[in-house]
Amino acid sequence: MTAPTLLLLCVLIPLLGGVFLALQGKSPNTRDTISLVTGVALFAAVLGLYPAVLAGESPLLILAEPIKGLPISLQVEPLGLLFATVASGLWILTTIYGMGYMRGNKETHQTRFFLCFAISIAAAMGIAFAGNLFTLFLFYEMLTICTYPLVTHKGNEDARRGGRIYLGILMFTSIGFLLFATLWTYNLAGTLDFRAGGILQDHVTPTTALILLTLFAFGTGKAALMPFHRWLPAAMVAPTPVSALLHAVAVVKAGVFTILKVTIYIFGIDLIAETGAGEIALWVATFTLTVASLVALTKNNLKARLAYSTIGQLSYVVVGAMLANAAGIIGATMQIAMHAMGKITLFFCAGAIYVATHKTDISDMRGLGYKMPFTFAAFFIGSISIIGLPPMGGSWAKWHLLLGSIEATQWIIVGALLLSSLLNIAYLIPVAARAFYMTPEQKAAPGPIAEAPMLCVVPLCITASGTLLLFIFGDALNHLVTLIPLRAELP
Amino acid sequence: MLVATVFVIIRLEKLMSAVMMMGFFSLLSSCIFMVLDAVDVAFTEAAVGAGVSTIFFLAAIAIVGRTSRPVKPNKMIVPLITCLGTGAILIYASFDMPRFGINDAPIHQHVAPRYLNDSAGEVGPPNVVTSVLASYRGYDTFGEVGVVFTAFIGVFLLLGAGTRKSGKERPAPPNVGEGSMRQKVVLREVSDLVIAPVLIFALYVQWHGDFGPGGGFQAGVIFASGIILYALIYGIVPAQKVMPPRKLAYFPAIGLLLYAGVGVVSMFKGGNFLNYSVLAHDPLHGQHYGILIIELGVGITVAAVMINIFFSFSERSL
Amino acid sequence: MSNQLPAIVLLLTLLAAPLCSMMRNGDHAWKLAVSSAWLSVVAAFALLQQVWGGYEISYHMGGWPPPWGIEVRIDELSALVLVLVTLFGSIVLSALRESLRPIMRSHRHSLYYTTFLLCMASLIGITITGDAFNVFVFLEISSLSTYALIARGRDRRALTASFRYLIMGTIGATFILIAIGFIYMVTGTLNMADLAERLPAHADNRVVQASFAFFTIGIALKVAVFPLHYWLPNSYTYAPKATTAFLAATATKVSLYVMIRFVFDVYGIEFSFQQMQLGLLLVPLSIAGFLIASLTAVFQNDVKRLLAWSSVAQLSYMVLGLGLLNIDGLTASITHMFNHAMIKAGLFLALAAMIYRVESSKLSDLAGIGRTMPYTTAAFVILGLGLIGVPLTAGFVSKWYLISAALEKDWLWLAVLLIASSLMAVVYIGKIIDAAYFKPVSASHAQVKEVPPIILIPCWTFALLTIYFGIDTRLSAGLAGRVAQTLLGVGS
Amino acid sequence: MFTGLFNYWVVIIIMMSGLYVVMSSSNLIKKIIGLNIFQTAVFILFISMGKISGGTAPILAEGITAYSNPLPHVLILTAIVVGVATTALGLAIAVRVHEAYGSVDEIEIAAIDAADFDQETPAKPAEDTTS
Repeated sequence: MTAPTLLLLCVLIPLLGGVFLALQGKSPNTRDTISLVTGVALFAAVLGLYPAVLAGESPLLILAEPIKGLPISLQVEPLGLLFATVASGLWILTTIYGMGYMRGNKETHQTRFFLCFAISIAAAMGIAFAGNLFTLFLFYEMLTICTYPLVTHKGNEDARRGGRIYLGILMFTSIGFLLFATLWTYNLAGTLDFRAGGILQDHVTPTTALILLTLFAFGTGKAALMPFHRWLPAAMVAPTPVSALLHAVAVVKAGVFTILKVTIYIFGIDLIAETGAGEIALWVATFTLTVASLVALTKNNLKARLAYSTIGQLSYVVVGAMLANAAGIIGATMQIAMHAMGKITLFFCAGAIYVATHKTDISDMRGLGYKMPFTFAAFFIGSISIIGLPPMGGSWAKWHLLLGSIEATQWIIVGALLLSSLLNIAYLIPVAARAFYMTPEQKAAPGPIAEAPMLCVVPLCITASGTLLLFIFGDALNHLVTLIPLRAELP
Repeated sequence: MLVATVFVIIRLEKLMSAVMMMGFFSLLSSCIFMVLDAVDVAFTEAAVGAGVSTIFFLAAIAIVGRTSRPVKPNKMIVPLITCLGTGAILIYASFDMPRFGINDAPIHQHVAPRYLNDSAGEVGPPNVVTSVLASYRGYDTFGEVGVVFTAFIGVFLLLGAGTRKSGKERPAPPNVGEGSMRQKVVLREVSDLVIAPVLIFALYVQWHGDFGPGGGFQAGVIFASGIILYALIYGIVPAQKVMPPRKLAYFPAIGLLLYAGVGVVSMFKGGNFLNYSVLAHDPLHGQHYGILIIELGVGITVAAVMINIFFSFSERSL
Repeated sequence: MSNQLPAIVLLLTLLAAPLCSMMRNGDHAWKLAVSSAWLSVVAAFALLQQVWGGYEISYHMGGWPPPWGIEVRIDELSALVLVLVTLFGSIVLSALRESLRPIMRSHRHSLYYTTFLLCMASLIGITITGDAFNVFVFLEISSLSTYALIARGRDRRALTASFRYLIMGTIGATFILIAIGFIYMVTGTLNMADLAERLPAHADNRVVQASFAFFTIGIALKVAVFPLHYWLPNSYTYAPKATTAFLAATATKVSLYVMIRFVFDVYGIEFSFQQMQLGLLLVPLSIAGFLIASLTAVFQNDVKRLLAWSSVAQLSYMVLGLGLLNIDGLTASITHMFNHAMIKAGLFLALAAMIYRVESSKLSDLAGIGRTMPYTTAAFVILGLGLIGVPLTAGFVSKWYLISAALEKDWLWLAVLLIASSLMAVVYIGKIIDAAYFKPVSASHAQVKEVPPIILIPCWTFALLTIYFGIDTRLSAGLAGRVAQTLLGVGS
Repeated sequence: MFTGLFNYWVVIIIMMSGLYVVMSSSNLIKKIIGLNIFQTAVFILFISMGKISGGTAPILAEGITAYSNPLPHVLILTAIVVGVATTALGLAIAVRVHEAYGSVDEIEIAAIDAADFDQETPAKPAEDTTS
């Protein structure tokens, strides 16, 4: 199969899967099988693109051209491929986990749930392989809209309120800022294609560049920069697999991915470095990562704590992008993958705990570690990866980010990164640690092991070991990341 | 004199008198048209403005009551400013207008000469207005019949006619038509004498349109006036016996279709829509037939529409 | 026969109208009306195909060559408007029968279809004519039929709305008549192409200037350019439901088309924009228009009225596009003319379907309708997204061009305002969606059922078209772009 | 020098008076009367331009060389018809308004509508009294 066909398949497979799902809604087993098969097929298709990319090619596929000079096109490049790999790979696990979770909780409307899920993945693939900013924007909006029913899945008053905030902020930022910035870019550069070295060179003054990049940063509401981060905690009303989707697989990753794409292929890191266009976004991100970590400390609800943790971790990516040097970009790109793997583990654990015990508050989890040893062990591993300690994958990302900020001689940021890591330890480690300390009465009567269903536990074990593997094979990842063409002269 | 009439209308609170004055105003303007050599227009204005439309007004006033309230001074300001502004633009423009009556104004140079010089040879009728109306700009006239037809459908849709069930249940308010005139025997006698000639005159106007002022349009209005006069004097019911509303309702459509039919036939004969030249063996005859038929169509539609509308109004006031 | 198409496209509906009026049976009349309307769609597409690529057709009515006779002239722009009127009109007409039932007794239906057909025919007539006075004649047919259509609304306020429209419309039409008389006075011709040739020589003539002023005011009344939009909200709100869909789709759009024709072709850009500075008038007014109208729409509690106000805002976008006077702006204007016609017709039709069951268009009464009438509401949502301008819908394409046009002028503030207005659209559409899906169904409407397919299919047709024209824009934006270049005299 | 324009000015005055009646009067019927006057004035304007001094009506006959321009006549014939059509429809609507509201005065109607709105009663449908 040629690369362009594979590209098309990447978007089509989840959509087709979704259609079959919808048709087979009556029988849960068939439906789940289809989900799984779709997931695997998609993953295979994504992997099929590797040879081309490793050979330095970037196949292009034009789907339609609604506006002259602005085709809807798909194109592969290393960064997108990485994102697609992460998303499609984790989708398989999320599907398995979702089956366990949804069945375990006897949720309603499961068909609608999996259908929207499939469409979300299709949108994520579209974002990953978007050939220009316009296409990216299209899929970005599509993702917003099709995740909305997922967020409000429960259908109660809380869910609706959360959903309203979710949709409100994402729509507002994307139309108000992102679309505007996109249009402006098009107006300045005459194109929106993603090109190595950027397209804005020679078209902008430093001030314009500064405003524009700031608009992009805030416009990508999915990247949850403060003060547009409120949707993430609000969306915590969703079922846990959805949270995994939001935090790890697709949504927030799509946000930071967009920012990375914009910095690398629209502005070009040289332009940002020369004009200092990233200043505002850089400081906002730094602020966000510190404050979000602090807020996370105060949260007792596990999912809320994880949500604020995500906000903080996303800002690492933004910081990396705005540093505008090779190390920063590498760090940021790795952070996407590493954080995805780490955070999904944590969410799987949170969900598993909920399924098994219906507990959501950290303070209630004392002693649970003995009942659910696998879950909490995985949680511990995930935490370490998020914090960025060896021997977990997360450390590579943090390492490169530190290098990047040192290279950019941004000492304050170096300090903020270190401080934030300390804070990460402070809010993540106690969760796992506390679970292994029993209250006196629990000690008196140790219960039997009572894990969540297998379908829940197995995926989280896989992802936990994944973080470990990412550390070991960090070099391969590094190789892929260095293939990202940062400057025009590179192929 | 026109101006004076208009100012009177502005001040009048009695709608009835306002309408009468308006009829008078129309009559005056038709005299002006006559002076300005626009005999056809004068004819039409007299029949429409002073005749039919006054009758419509009277019929409507019979239903809605006769007085209007005076305009409050504070409500005058905005319209006044608007009017003065618009008037100022017009006056401003008037300085560059060709002087009244001069014969080298642009409009006499470009399109019109052909009508005056060639129409006799191309179309036929000595009345150039008829040639232009029915042939050169026959499409406009087709549209115009469309307007009349639309008005008819609109009034019909809103007021309805042809069935008088609801009318009978209501007590009859004093109305302009029957009550006031039925007693006046003299008037009735005179009208008896008038109506037949009016109808005949209408037919004359219909066929004479080629040569003198007149044509389907004027004929239709005059014919309708005759019937309406009859209705005013003898009441609606006998009038409707002469002209059964149910059947009458078909006629506007028939007239329009007749007109369009000519056009369609000419299309089938290989010409463009409304190209009468292809209708007969030589163009001039074709034009002649075409104009005759479409004028008939116009006449039928206009007469039927006017009568229909009048019936609709008067049934409401029964 | 294909060389007779310009006459045929008009005659199909214009002849069906009197035939319809002669039918006593409403159902038969409907069948006749629908079939003739769809045939005219075919004719319109055939014409579009003939002019595709920038050709022009000139058809001489009565066989008289212009400027003596009346010319029918079709180029790409008029063909597009023709497709707009016939296609959208026919779709609405197809849904009309069901939605008429509650309003009037059945034997009156044939009259209603007649009026509808007349309105459609006259709009076609306006679109294709190449004669200035002929525009006035057909404009009057369309106005009269529109007044009648509106006045048939259920609410008695429909009558006052219609009357108000009649007065304003007639003043507007008379102004246009004065304008036509003035240019005739100066040039001695009524043919539009001929006028276009002769007018530049008289650019300094005050009569031409006054004529332009009268024309602008007159047509602005018809287009409902702010602040002359006064008649529109009430008319749209109280007109019979499906009628609103038709009027919103076509009437104002055709008026806008006339405006484009005259301003760009007859008077010429140089005269209109450089000498008369039309841009200075249109731009601020339309900006004020879309801001105020969008804001007003946000605070409406009646969906029909909300959509009517939104129409005012959207019309302002189109006028703004004209006023900006660059290719993107004009492209946006024409594209949006087409797209908005489609979207608004669909929205009003979907709303009509809801009213058909719920018998109210108040937000509070539509609560939970997403559950009781899922298919209608889904179509409504798609169209609503189109109205906002969400990507992959038609609305996005036109907004894209409009904002590009603003940026091309380096008017950043305008782009910001446009986006702000779009956000207001998010709010007002969001309000409806919120009520439809997230408010509990009130007890009195719990038994509401989905509408019959004959209404549902037209709604979905519009919804799918909205998506289709969001992706394949050769017909809308592609054509509009070419037309814009021609009108502005840039390139070929 | 203005003698040639006097005619136009008179027409303009009449026109504006008509327009004034339309805009200022609150009575629907009177509005239509105003509209009629306004339109008639426009007609006179059109016909005035077609006039040639010394010309005659455009009916071809032997021995006459100067005719007035027939085109404005044709246009105005059409316009008169349009005018009467509008009048008829306007009156029909006014009649329906009267039936629905019991008044044809704009101010009174506005008051009635406002009262409806205040009481939050659903506005009454305009009864279709014709069968």
